[in-house]
Amino acid sequence: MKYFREKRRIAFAMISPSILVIVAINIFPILFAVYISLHLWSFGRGVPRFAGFLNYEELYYDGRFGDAVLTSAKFVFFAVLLEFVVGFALAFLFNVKVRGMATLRQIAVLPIMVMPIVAGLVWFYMFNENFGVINWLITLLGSEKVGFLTDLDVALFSIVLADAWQWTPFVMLVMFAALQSLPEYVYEAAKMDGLNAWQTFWRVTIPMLRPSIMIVILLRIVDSFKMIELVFMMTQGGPAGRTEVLPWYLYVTGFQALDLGFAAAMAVSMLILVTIFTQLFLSRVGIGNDNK
Amino acid sequence: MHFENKQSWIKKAAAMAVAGAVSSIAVAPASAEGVLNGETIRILAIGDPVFQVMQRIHGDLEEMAGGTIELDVRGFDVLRQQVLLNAQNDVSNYDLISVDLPQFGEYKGFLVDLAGYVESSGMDWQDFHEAAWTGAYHDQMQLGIPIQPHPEIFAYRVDLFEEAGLEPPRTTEQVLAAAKALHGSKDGLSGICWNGARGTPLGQTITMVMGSHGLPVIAMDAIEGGFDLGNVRPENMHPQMESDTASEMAAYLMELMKFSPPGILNMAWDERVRVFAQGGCAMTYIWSGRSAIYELDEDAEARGKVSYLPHPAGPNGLNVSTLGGWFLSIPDNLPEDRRDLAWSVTEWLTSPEMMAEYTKHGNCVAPRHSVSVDEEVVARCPVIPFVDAMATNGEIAGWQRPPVPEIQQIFDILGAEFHEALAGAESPEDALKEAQRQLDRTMRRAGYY
Amino acid sequence: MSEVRFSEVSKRFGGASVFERIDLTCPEHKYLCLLGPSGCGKTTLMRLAAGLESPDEGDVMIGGRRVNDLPPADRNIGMAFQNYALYPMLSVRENLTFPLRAPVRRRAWPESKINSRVDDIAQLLRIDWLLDRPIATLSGGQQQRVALGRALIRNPPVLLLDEPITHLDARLRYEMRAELKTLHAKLHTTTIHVTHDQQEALAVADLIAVMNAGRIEQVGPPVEVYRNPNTAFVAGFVGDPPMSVVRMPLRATEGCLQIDFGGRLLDLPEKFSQAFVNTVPPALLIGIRPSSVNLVPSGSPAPIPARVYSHEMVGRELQLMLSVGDSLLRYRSPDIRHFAVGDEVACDVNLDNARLFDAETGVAIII
Amino acid sequence: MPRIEFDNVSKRYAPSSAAVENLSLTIEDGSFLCVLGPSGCGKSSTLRMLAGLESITEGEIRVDGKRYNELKAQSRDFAMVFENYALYPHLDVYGNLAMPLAARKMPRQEIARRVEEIANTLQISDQLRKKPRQLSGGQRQRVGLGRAIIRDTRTFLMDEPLGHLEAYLRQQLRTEIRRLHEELGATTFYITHDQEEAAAISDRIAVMSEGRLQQTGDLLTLLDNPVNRFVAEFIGNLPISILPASIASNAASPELSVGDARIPFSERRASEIADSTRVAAGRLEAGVRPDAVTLHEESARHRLPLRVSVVEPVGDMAVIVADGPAGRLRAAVPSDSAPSPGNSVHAEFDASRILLFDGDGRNILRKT
Repeated sequence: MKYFREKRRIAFAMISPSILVIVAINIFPILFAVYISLHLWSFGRGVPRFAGFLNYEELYYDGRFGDAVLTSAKFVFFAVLLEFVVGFALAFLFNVKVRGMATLRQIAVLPIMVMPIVAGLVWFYMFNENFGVINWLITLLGSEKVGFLTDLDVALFSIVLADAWQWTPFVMLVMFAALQSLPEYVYEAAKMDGLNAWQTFWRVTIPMLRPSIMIVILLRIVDSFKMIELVFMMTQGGPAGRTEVLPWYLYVTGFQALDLGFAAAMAVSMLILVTIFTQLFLSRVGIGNDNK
Repeated sequence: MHFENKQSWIKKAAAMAVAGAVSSIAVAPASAEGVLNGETIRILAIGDPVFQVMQRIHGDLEEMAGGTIELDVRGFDVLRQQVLLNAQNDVSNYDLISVDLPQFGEYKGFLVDLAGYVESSGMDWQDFHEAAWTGAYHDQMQLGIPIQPHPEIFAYRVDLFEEAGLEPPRTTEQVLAAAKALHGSKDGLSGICWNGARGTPLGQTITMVMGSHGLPVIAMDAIEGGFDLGNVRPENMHPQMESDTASEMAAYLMELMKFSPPGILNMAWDERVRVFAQGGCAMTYIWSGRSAIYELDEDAEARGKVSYLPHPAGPNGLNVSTLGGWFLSIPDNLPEDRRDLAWSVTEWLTSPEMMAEYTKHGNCVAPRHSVSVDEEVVARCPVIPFVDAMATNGEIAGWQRPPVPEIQQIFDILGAEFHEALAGAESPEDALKEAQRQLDRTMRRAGYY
Repeated sequence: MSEVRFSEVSKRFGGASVFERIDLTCPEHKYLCLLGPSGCGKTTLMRLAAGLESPDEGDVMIGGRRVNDLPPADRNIGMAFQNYALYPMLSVRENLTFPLRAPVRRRAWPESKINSRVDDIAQLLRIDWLLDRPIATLSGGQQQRVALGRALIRNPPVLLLDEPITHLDARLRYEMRAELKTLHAKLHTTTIHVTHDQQEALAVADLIAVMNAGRIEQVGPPVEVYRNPNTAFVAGFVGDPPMSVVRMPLRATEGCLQIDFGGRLLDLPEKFSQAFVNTVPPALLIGIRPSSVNLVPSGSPAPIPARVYSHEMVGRELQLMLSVGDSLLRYRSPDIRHFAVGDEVACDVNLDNARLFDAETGVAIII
Repeated sequence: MPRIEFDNVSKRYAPSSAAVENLSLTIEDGSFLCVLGPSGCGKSSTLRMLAGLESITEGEIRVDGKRYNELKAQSRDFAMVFENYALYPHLDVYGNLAMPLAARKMPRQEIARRVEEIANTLQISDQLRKKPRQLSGGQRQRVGLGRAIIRDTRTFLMDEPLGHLEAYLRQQLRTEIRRLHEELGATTFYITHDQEEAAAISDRIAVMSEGRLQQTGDLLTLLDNPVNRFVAEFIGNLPISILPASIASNAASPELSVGDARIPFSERRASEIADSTRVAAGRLEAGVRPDAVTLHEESARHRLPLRVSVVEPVGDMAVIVADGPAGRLRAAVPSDSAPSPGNSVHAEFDASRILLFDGDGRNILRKT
């Protein structure tokens, strides 16, 4: 017993640095953000002045914040929807055993390797009305130029498209791996049970992919909620704030205006929103429903 | 100037990595004859042309200086944060920092007064453009030496104007008339380019155009020929976005929209210059240094066909261009024993010879009269004598962008709110009113009144 | 001294108890089989001896010494795993020498000693011709020999085998179990062998400990366990085929107990009657050997009516399961004739060799 | 019930190597055929070709005379039981059982009724809401069986369904499978590597090795009259002992020598051998099953002297493993009379049950 107790003690001693690191890296900044959010503090000038919930109060009445939350929600919804539908379809396409598919697949995942900021730059120029290749093609076809980044109704979708360009391959990759890991025997069983292709898809493939689907959607939701690079490079929140997602507003407030207290309040609210949303998502949809 | 363009942002990231690697392995050159005499100087710099040139010729520069030059180049926002953080250190990490003209108001508490050095070293301060030199003069202190100050001026295509029989536009009215005449007169030609992108770009446009209509965005004290930027007090902080001047400015910008190229709502910094360079617009607002983009590019359509003016004036305004750009300053937490060296390097980097040197590498800025008459420099950068003339004529000033700590917030709010108006999502009146409200709130939060 | 003793040991995982206060001893130099169905706790018990698990209560003793606090490496035991657990990229020789090359053993095992030891073990297990082959190229039986070799190489006084031959095919199983027994006869290493195959246990063990649901049902030599099962579970689990353990209604008539076989009443043998002198048990479990069941011509006097529940060929024999009342009786037919499921037959049961078990506890009623 | 024919069927995954070669085999309607062979013998490929999960390289598979080669698996109307159960991991037992019916769009209530019925038959009624991974191996395979029998399929394909189960569960479940077969009367094609299981469960056994069908017959035929040494060694609960042998060409009384034993042959058997031209091939081996051996303390000319190495008391009988210069012999004797290890014994063979193999492993005494 002493040996095992010793073993446990050593194990604890071994992991305690990591626990400390986790606390330091994960917990402390969050607590610090909460602390700052309760203060009026303009970076670099004087000490923070305690302000209670003033920042949150102002946030509540700040129309721009509400708009940013809504814009973020729209962006997340459309981006994840597009990425998932296309990525899922591509995963199936690439799962077909045809020569050259592996190479094609490798090419298809290249966008993931691109730094988001570079992706933003690339798409900024692609969508540009004066130099952009897409508008050049459109005029070549005899149509009017499209204000991809300046039209009030289009700009957000342009960013969605750029995000989808970058992250659809990720969805594809995860779904492809999940598809590959589905056991062959279940499909044989399905054949012997007489399921047709459609039934196999809906009754076997989808339910078995469910955990992967949930994880990839969750990852994409959380990740696209934090997206800032594309807005930074492509629109800076314009036109007329139609692409001002929450992280961008936060960046402008915290890093350009240096109004740290207000930015921290925003960050904390964002964290709470994301946490509530993911918890809701997990509890409602659930990753595995085995524990019913 | 300042908020660097998007492309250079990427280049800079790479350059920074390289520079970091280089400086970490750099050893002091054997020859110790130059200004550094074998020592190391540390500079916190902005990713704007003059410092990018320094990065490019880093090896030569070190050889000339006879020592090690650690050049940390940062983006605008990061630079500002580092400067502010560094100011809180007991001992500064940097010998020299680069300061943007409107930042002196925010930084003046922790910069060394250089007046004594100027005096003792016999620097010919009158050789500098007056607006540039006095832009760093706050509370009777000389807080920085100009290294790359340049104004946002007005460029127009002489050939197109002559063809259409138009006069050079000295007023906004003339601008609009010319824009209307030229817009669409050729395939792909728009009237005028300017910074219309949301946020800081548009925010700067508003402050400067409002300036050329005769009023700064906050209630500064009027003095002879302008406003007193060296003495901004709390009661000066009231925003003036509900003034008649602001309405005139707004009306002008709304009009400009009609004669602007597609994508103007997302156009900023270099992009407008490049559209102008390739013949996409007949006129443009431009930071003078950026004229290098077409003047040094043999393929640019606009090359050699451009003439320059100060900002066209509004109905009650002046022909005054806004000065911006960078200065070298010494943080006051730098130990005494390093200050002499920091000064020597400042003197060297801002010397006429070095200024001329920078123009060889694509930096068309020369805030010294002596350099502006150098024929080689003028041949490389036709804009320089124009700017020199404007400086001499008093057509350059810095008050349009008040040197207050909240200047960046002012840009953000103006640039975000008025974008709504430009995009047609809100009326200009409402946008101004909302901007006023937000600016007012910002100033109150800061505790000015 | 290499006796392995479990003294009042209990083990729980989470809240679930695997077993409580188990006592079991494997005497020095004996070959003990832990036999039981999956989940009965036999593997956990062996892992306690190995030191891979720690008991929640009680002591594990090896050679009279309490080893609870001793890490596995210091317990001086060899262990072979069910899945062999060999290093697939190494050769047979490297796998065998692996345990000797541990840093702590450097002093005890100089290079020269290692080589001669490997040769000895390889010869003993007849894998000397495989020494330089990579593991991946070996057959299952060969791999099992290597795994055994690795367990034996340090000449440990105690050997633990976790289902060592379960995964081999039938032929190899026969060969390896003879091999294990020969090896034990040569080395006399105290051995604990875990298996779920009662045939295997009967064939190789000196002692069998039958486990079920965390309890030790019976410990004894194979013949003893087979002939005199102490509990209903053992009776139904051990044997080829095992006894039929049936629950039949009891009838008490004039102080004499009778058992109702589908309507036919059979007297309880004389020797049991004294166990129930004053009481009539509510129910009994009766263990009946297949050899005690006979088919009789349908015209015989007082036959027990039965139905063929199943029939199969085992060895050269036909084995039937006869459905009598609610119970099933095994029957071995000396002649091979055709039966079909559901056929009606008549049978007779001889209760002289039957065993009785308490219906509640399953414990044998022994006179 | 369907009658299944394999007509000269071959399966090649690569041009050079055949998994199954020229297999011709008929499964009579309603019968239970077991294909038995070691792993890699091609039995699995055979079953999968029949199921439609693998293509057929050559030959034809017919069901009731109809060519099935091109028919999709879904259309073949076979039910299959897999070695690894192949249950749908995301569905509970009910869902798994219901799947074949749901695939046919059977009304919900009808499905519920059938599932309940099948669950009762297989004693898994109380497991219906559990996921496969919450079940033991035996329970899982009961579900696998239930899924196969829930629709009224007339052919069952079983791919080593008991392979992953423990010995006592195998015995339990094989009884169930056999009973189900007799109850439903469906044609059943069953593959296994376990000869005991094959013998217990099937009507007929087809032994395969290295892609070829070796012999088809009932257990006793395979035991007593195997075509070759492979079948002789593969079949039989206790392994057959193979010892080198020769025919003593003493004309007066024909004798078979096995080691030092000289075993007199009946005239009839001797003449069978004499007739056989195969003897000329030279090397001979005798195969003796453990139950055809008796052990004696006294020596005799026709007995083989051996030393007991291992005694395995497996119930009423004990298996004696004894070694001599000629090799290793296994004998099954009543455990009461079992010798002890180290004892000398003299083995006597039941001459009528000795098998003789020529140099190619063929059984030269095979009655045809």
